[in-house]
Formats: sequence, structure tokens, C-alpha cells
Amino acid sequence: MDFLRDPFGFVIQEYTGWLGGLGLPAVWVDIIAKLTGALVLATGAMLFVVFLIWYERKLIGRIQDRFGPNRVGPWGIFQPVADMLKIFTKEYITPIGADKFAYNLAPILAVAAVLLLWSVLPLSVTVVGTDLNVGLLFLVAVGGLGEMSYILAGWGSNNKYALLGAFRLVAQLISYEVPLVLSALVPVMLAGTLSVNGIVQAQESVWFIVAAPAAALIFFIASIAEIGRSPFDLIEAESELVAGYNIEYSGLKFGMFFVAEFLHAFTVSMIFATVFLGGWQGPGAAEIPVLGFVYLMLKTFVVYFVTILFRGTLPRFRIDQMMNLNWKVLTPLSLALIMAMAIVGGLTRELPVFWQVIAFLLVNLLLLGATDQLMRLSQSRKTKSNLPMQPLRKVLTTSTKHGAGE
Amino acid sequence: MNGLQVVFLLAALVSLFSAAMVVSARRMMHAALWLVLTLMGVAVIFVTLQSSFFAVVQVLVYVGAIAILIIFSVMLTRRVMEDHGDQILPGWRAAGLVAGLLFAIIVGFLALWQGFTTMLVELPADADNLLDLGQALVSPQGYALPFELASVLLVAALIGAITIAVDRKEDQHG
Amino acid sequence: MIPLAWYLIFSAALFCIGLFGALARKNAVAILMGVELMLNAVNVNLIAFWHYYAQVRSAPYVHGLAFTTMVFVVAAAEVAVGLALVISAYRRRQTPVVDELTLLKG
Amino acid sequence: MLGNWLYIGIFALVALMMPALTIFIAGILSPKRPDPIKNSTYECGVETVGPNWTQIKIQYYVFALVFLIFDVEAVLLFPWAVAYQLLPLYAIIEGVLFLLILVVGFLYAWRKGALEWF
Repeated sequence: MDFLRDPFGFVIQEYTGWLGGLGLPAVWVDIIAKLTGALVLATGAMLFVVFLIWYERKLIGRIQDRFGPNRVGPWGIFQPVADMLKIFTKEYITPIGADKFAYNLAPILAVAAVLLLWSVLPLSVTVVGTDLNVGLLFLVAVGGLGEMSYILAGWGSNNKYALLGAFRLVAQLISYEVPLVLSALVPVMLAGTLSVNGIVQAQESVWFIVAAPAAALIFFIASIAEIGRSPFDLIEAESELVAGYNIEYSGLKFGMFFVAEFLHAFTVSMIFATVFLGGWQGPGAAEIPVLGFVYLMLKTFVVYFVTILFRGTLPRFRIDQMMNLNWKVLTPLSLALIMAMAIVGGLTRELPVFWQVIAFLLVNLLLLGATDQLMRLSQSRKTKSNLPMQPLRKVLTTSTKHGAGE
Repeated sequence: MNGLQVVFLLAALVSLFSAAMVVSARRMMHAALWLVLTLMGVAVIFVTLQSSFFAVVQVLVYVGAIAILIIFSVMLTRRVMEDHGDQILPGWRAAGLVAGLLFAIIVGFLALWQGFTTMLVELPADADNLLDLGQALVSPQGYALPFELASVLLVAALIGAITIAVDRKEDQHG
Repeated sequence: MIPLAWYLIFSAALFCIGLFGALARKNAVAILMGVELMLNAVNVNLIAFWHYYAQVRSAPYVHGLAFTTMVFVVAAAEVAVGLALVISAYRRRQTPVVDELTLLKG
Repeated sequence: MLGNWLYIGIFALVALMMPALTIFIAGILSPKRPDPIKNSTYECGVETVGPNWTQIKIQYYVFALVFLIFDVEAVLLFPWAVAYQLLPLYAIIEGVLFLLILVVGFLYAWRKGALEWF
């Protein structure tokens, strides 16, 4: 029965027990157990991408009134496998004058930065990769490491378009990391811990998306921007531009950026499900750990579905709109939200949890409503002046002699 | 020699080597990338000291923000890129002498201190307790004043840097 | 199980490399990188002594952590303003090389 | 504590090795027929003009700057947020004050037009 209730935990226990019986020193048993865990998790994540690509193509196809892949295997499920086999046999073309080390390191780092996120995500009650006491901060910091890989790719390619694309992408990513970090403060305040597992456990009675829908919304939008997908994919808008930072990559090196993007999309969905949707929490999840895993996957797929829905239905932003959304909507909103939540939480501390959650919810909705009103106001003011875009009031250029940047 | 020591030595060697590359690389971009490696090495050093918080903050702030800021600045001051000439001032020998002397003096003085050879053992798990840090940062007996001053300092830096860096177009022909 | 001495020697070495960079480099951005190395060395020192004091007193020791936080703040402010100055000077004089920056000579 | 980090360290090595190995294996499988035209920099078929180092806009610096300031500020606020539930009301106000000071700087940057993209 143990096996049915918690297959993963059961296997882990059996495995570590078996390792311990081999007569190795305890340190090595520990290291080998961890190595195996990491290998299994990382391989699983990489193979999972194959499924994700199929799922996403199928969904996008449906959104656009197509069938999506439907030739290779039942429902076209082996299409990504065929694509992978093809890309495996493609030649690597390294551009002349590329900085070999940076050029080759970039795709590896892009995937590694995403895979590393999986090391602190709790998958169920018993399967917790590692319960780091600063887990949430770790997620944000390692997510930011991906930026370095884009810089390496753009700079190592020895191509000015790749370089410009990389810098534009990094400018976008660091901009959206501001509301991401700020909105991550709210669950930390509510849970009183930075450990991801602690945050999940704190959501036993009420999910944080109920207590702080505004923070969840900011976190979600910033996460979509972090993975650089539509509607925030103007850096490598495939229907309009050459590819951006990865323009000089071919074969599997390009494929690795592709894998990193898909895996990142799924991983941020999982982070969102963990931080705001209660992770593995659900009826009976504490007693039957495997249910927790099922719940987490269900929630993650719901979030992932919404991101794909965004991708399939929303038009692409213009870059000034995107930056305005970040700096003039999300960042002020998250700043106001933290302050309001802190004060309201301090004032309602004596009340029962139910009323406190109601107070938090009201504050969130109030701020969201106010933001909506302000956005409408500025929108109508803009249309009155009949300008297609904001006037270039303050033209800031680096140097007049050297031309205007860009 | 245990595992932790091996990790420390590796991280320290990588950091020091890449730090040396930072100060000697000809191309600024290479120096900046070596700087990233140094910072990652220092993050590992923080891990061996069991300060999870600062290890992660090191990656978040230094690698994620400061290194990117430096790389942007390198790209903004473009002429450096084309400058493959000597990147070291003529008086570098004197600078090296000063640095070497300082190193000898610091280590010499520290070696006189009796705690120098203390073995650092593993701390209990709650040693880098963020709860305590958070409470100390806002307690009036603790660091409430520095905490607020830090905010003022950050704002001053923000305002100052924007004022300096962002000139209006008309100022530029000077 | 690492001697405190290793950390102190490491941080001294990092500090001196940074100092050398700050003194000997021509490029202003590189000088700032040297300063960043020095600040990192300071952080290593602070955290090492935090560990030492937490161990000696066998109680959590918060001051080391608070000080390190402040060093992070100062490092951020320093690099922000420093790089802004370099960029501004570069845009006025078209050079990031310190020797050629003789703004004060008029 | 260190055990957690050991796992993360091992995971980091695995995460680096896995794409590296895949790329390496694919490199063995794939053909290698380099050609000066094929290896030249891709600029939509037009020959490359000028140096590859283009200069970027000051805007990038400003965004990175604001990001850095907010990042450091978040680092200071995370311990505060962890301790939040145990803090007395005046300590919460201190945190809010901290943010308010920062909002002043943010508004300045906004007014100055530093947050515009053009």
C-alpha cells in the first residue's frame, strides 16, 4: 500500500536503503543518492519538453483553427521526436570571428539556468528536492542567470544584430524582474518564510491567489515577460524580425535555446502554481503524497494553459508599450500593493484569519480597480491628443556624433 | 582534507584566477565576463560559510544586476572595444608593489591574532536566520536608522545617476 | 571545517587584486570593476567573521549579516553613480580612459 | 544546511553537463562542411558593414540602473517581509517609510522621462 500512496517517496526510500546496504561511507551514499535524484529530475524535465512542445503546438493549432501536428504517431504526438532527431543531425555553423567559448557556453547556460530552478521546487509532501531556507530568492536569482546566457550568445556571435537583440532582450528581462521581485515579497509576507516548501505549507487554509490576487496577477504577467513569449516576444518576433540574440546559432545549439524557452515556460507556470496556487496542497494530499504531485501537475497545466492562451490570442506589444506597462503600471502597482498590504495586515492582525483574508482581498481589488481607472484615464487623454504614440518628448541619445545608438 | 575544503579551494582558485583576469584582460568585455565568474566563485565561498542568504543575494545583486550594469556601461563606452592597446597605466609596477605590500601587511597582522587559525565548524541550521535579521533591521536598538538611510542612499544614487547619465539632447554639443 | 585563516587570506588576496586593478587600469570602467572586487573581499571578510562569532558565542549573530547587507547597498550605490559618471564623461569627451579625463584642469 | 547546497551543487553540475553532452553528441553525429560564405556573419545576405561593436542606447543603462536599485531594495525588504508577522506596528511603518522614500526616487525618474522608451 505504501507504494501506491507515495510511489516516488517509496522508490527514494528503497533506493537510499539499498545504497546504504552497499557498505559505502555515509557521505558517498548521500552524494550518490543526490546525484541520482538530480539526474532523474533533470532528465525527466528535458524529456518532458518533448511533450510540452507537442501540447503547445496542438493547442495553438486549435486556437488558430488548425489541427496542429497530426501525422507522426497518434495525434501527432511523435512530431517533436521526429523534429528532435532531425535537429540532432544538423550541422553546427560557427560564424567567423565568434568568441568560441562564449558562443558555445551560452546555450548550455540557458538550459542549465532553467533546469536549476527544479532543484528547489517541492513536488509533493515527501519529494522535496531541497528545502532551502531562501528558496524563493533562489528561484528569482537563478532565473536571472538566464540573462547572462543571452548576453554571452549575443556577444559571442560576433554579429551586431545578435548583439542588439541580446541587449534588448536583457533590457526587457531586467525591467520585468522589478515587479517580479516586488510581487514575490507579498507571499513572503503572508507566509513569513522564504522557503518554497514553507510557502506551500502556509497555503493550507487559503491559497495566496485569494488573499493577494493583484500580486498574483503582477507575478504572472512578469513571469510571462521573463520567458519572452507572446505578447512579450517582440525581441524575436519570428514573423517580423530575424531571430534576435540566437540568430547565429544552428543545429542543436539553437535547439537548446528552444528547449530552454519551453522548459522555462513550464517552470514558471510551476513556480506560479507553487507560490500562489498552493503547490501540492489539496484534499488528502498530506496523507497520500502522490495526490499532491497530481494536484501540482494539474495546477501547473492550468497555468501553462493560460500562458498558451495568452500567446495564442493576444497581439504583440510594441516595445514602448511593453516598457510603459512595466514601469508605469506594474511597478507602481506592486509598490503600492506592498505598502497597502503591510499596513492592512498590521492593522487587522488581531482579527481571525478569515477576516484578515477578506481585508487583503479588498485591498487588492481596490488597487486593481484604481489601476484600471487610471489606465483608462490616461488612455482617453492620449486619444484626445490624437497621437498614434507618445510624443518623443525627451529624446535621449548617447551621442550625436556617433549616430543615435540603435 | 575534506570535501568542504576541496570545494572552498576550487572556488577560491577560480575566483582569484578570474579576478586576476579581470584586472589584466585587454578587452573590457572579457574583463566583465571574468568578473561574473569571480562573483559566482564568491557566492560559492558564501555557501561554504553557510550564509545561504548572501550566497543567493550575491547572485541576484552582483551577477544579476551589477554585472549587467557594468556590461551595459562597457557597451556604452564603445571606444574601449576598439582599443586593443595597452590597458594598463605605465605605473603598474608601483601599483603591484603597493597591492603586494598591502597583502603582506594584512596577512602579517592577521597572523599575529590568536583567532587566526580557528577552525570554522558547521553552524546549527538556524544560524543565518532571516527572521532575526529582519527584526534587527527595523528595531530601533538595531539597525533601524541604517535601514532608512540605506533607502535614502539608494534614492540619492538613483537620482544622481539619472541626472548625470541622462543629459538632454541640447547639452550634448558641448 | 575550514580554518578561518583561509577565508581571511582569500579575502586579502581578492582585495589586493582589486586594489591593483583600481590603481593600474587605464579604463574607468575597469577601475570600477576593481573596486567591486574590493567590496566583495570586504563581504567575504564580514561573512567569515559572522560565522566565527556565531560559532564562538554559539548563538545566532545578526550584526555580521546586517553589516553585509549595508555593504551590498553601498556597492550598488557606488557602482550606479560611478558608471553614470564614466558614461557622462565619455559622452562629453569621447574617452573612457582616465588619463585623458582632465575635466578639472579646465 | 550544507546538505541542501550539496544537492544544489550536484544539480548545477548535472544541469550543465546534460545540455553540454547533448550538444557534444549532436556535434559528432552532424556533418561538418564549413565554407567561408556559410560561416560569414548573417546579415540577410548583405555583406557585413562596419565593426561588430555597435553602440547601445543610454536607455539600457537607465533601466539596468533602476533595476539594480530595486533589486538591492528588495534584498533589504526580504528579511523584513520574513519577519513581518512578528513585527510591531511601528516596524511595519518603517518598512513602508523605506518604500516611500524609494517611491520618491522612482517618481523622479518617471518625471525626468528616464523610464520612457522611444
